[in-house]
Amino acid sequence: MIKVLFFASLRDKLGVSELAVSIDQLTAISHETSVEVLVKHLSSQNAQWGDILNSDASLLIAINQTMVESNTVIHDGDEVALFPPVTGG
Amino acid sequence: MIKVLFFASLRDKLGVSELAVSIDQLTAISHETSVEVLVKHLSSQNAQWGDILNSDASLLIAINQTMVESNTVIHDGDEVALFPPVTGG
Amino acid sequence: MSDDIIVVQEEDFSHTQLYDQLRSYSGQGGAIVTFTGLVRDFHSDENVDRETVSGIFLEYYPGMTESSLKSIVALARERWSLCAVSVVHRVGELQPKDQIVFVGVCSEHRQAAFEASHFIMDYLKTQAPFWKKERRASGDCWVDAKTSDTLAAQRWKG
Amino acid sequence: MSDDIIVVQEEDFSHTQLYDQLRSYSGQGGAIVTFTGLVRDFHSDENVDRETVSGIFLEYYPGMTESSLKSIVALARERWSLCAVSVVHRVGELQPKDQIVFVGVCSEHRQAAFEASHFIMDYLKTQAPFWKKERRASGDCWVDAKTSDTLAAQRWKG
Repeated sequence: MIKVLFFASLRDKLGVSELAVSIDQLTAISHETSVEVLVKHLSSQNAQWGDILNSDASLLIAINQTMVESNTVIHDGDEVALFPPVTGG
Repeated sequence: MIKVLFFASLRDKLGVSELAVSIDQLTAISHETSVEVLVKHLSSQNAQWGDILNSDASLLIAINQTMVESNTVIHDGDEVALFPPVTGG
Repeated sequence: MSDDIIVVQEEDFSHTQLYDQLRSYSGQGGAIVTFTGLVRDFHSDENVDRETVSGIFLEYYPGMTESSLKSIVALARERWSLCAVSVVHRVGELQPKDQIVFVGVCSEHRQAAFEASHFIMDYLKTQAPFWKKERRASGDCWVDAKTSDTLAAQRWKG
Repeated sequence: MSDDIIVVQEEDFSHTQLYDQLRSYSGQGGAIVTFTGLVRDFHSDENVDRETVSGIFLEYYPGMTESSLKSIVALARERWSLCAVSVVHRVGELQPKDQIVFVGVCSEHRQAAFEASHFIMDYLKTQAPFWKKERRASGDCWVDAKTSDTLAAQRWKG
């Protein structure tokens, strides 16, 4: 399974903070299980989610708590987080 | 009278921290009573002072507690200070 | 280096204690620079008038936030010779004027202490996973990231 | 502006008190930067090996030193929008690790607070009449001005 986390405004818009995705659900879309494929999978679950995830080009991605690009491959057991640009400090 | 002050290493080398010079002593050298003329006067008092005052091109000058260039004119009643580059902080 | 303090916490921090720690770890350091960020009681950006803010909520990503701060401090230590570094960031509900963040750097020379603390803040602002929600008069609102912060971080590159 | 603290004194200063004052005067300021200089217990320059320093003596020019610090703070206020500025410089006999100087700036944005405090220190180092004599193992010695300090101040020009 892949653990998917959403933070801040993205979590509020999606209405969910955490969900689990099976790696099989991604390989069913593409044999290269990148973050882009995960977003495609999530978008297909719910038209509103699709709008939210695809409308915001500034979304940041972390795999196992390290920032990555959207073409990075996800492996089974990974923790993937999607969140808006950070605003601390 | 002109009040002349020396600070830090310059004071230690000259062996005096403060002295008074009459404006007439400067006009006797030049009608333009600049800081350069004051230094010429002081140098003429004592060969060692001359060596000390003329060997150090980095000496700073303040008239009435404001930094000035060596061609600035001194007036009767002024407070003139000569000191080495500053090293606080 | 093992004495670096990197903490994310809900509680307020003591500026005095953090300064005293930096001073006690100073070693050959003669220069200490501290930065403290406070909660402002208004919101403003280029597009809207100032609006009163009655408080903020700071969210973070437990685990990743701490390791992100550690990476930023490690980057600073690669660039400058530093005796001690402390970073404390608060999360949760904060009131106007509350302390949000502390960055303190001790180094041998002031140039390194000024630059490293500034660098850490610029990177923290754009890299560390914290998100701020403002309690505005018109309702709660997640704060947008600022282009000026992105530019501030970029100027340390290349 | 009238709340600016500019002091030359023999006694030690309280970092806590100075920080708390800046924070209480912060107004719309969200960013506080402090710089503290400490007495180092060694002397080093390009030409000689490190040598132990058992203390320093700081001389100043009463009257001119204070007005010089005021002018430097006024210059900083012309360049940056600042809520509060504090400068405290000690004189007389100091021991290794003693606090020598404090510069604190509060402003609305961190950029101004970092730059203004750095600017004030760079100018203080080259403009304010203070002279340092080190109690070295080899004897008392007036400290030479550093070219690096002159260059640091020059970079704010033009």
